[in-house]
Amino acid sequence: MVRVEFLGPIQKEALEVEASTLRDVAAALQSDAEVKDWLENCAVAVNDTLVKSLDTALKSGDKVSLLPPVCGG
Amino acid sequence: MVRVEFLGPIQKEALEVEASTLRDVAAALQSDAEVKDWLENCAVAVNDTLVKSLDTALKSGDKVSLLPPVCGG
Amino acid sequence: MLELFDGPVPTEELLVRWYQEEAGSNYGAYIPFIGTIRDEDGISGLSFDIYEPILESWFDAWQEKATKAGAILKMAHSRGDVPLHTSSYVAAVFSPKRKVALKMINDFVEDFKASAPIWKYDLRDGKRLYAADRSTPISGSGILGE
Amino acid sequence: MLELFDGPVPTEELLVRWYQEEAGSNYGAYIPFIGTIRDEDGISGLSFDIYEPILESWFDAWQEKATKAGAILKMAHSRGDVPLHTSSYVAAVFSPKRKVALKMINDFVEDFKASAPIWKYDLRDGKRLYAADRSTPISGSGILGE
Repeated sequence: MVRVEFLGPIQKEALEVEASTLRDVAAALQSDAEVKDWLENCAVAVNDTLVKSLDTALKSGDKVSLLPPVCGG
Repeated sequence: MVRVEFLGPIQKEALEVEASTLRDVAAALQSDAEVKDWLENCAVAVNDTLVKSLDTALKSGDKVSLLPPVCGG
Repeated sequence: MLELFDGPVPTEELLVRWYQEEAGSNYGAYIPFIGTIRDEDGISGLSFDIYEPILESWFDAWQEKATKAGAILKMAHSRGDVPLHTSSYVAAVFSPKRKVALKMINDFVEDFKASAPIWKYDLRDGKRLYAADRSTPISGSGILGE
Repeated sequence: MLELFDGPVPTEELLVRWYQEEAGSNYGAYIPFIGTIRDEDGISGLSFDIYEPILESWFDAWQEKATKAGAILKMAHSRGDVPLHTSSYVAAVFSPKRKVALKMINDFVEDFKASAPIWKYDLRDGKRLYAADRSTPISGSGILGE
């Protein structure tokens, strides 16, 4: 199981998801009405490192974070 | 007569020169060994306004200033 | 050095302290950037969420880049609510060279706006409203929506 | 506002005072630039001559340009001797907009270096030596040598 966390304005509790790559996480989230609309604007980090490929491998205990559009300053 | 002043590092007292345009000032200074070498790097102001033409007209009492290369900051 | 504060950043103290910290470091140029909350669109202030682990790694990568150019960076940002006319963001570069410093403060602040994991909210009528229209997707966003 | 000082500029006081002066002016970005005397080439400090009438008109023209962009400029500079590790130059822009401020501080400081009627001298072995190699002829120089 990997833990999926939603950052900033995404008002959603963390989920536990069965996944061996980010593709599995994407599939799980695309069927979740609460987060579906955020997906196309969110960056993704695995264990606090930003990643850019759905083929990123995951192992049990990994943390996947969704980062919606930012505006610091 | 116009008054010619030398600014910054040019160690020279002000001169009084008979001149109806800047061209007359240029002629007078080119024959002055003390300032000749500064002329090609100096900007020129008439009554504290920078000018770019030797044809600039002068009248008695005008102030001509020579500004050598600058380095503020 | 990255400093986070609950509420407004102490701008005056930071500007002076950072200057003093580097007074003997032989940097010729110091350029701070100070971001202050403007009174506009009827807001009473702004509020910020920060995801610190990624902010820190983003900042560390910039510090490494600065070090290679002979420069250093300092940054402070607010967490939570920040009232009008107070500051939420102070960043600074120190460099031996003027041109390096001028380019770096520009590039750092622009990348900060585009990449730092900080979320902004308008405070209006007692509500905290995500500033979606002024926010920017981080580079590489959208892979989960493919 | 243009402020000249005999000796080092009071950097800490200026950074704080300028911030306070504009605290209620609703500018979103404040970017100071601070120039500090570096210990290099065995100098004990720098020294400056200023021709104030033309410095003032140069600064006024920039202030007018800033006003048209909704911004304002402040500047302070030293006259005479300035020791190592103290500052001789502080300039700042305030603007509602970040990008305007970042571009203006760059353009202002670069034009200052190229155009402001200020002459720099190295202080070395008790002598005051014109920094000819680091100086720039003002645009339009040379007409008297033609």
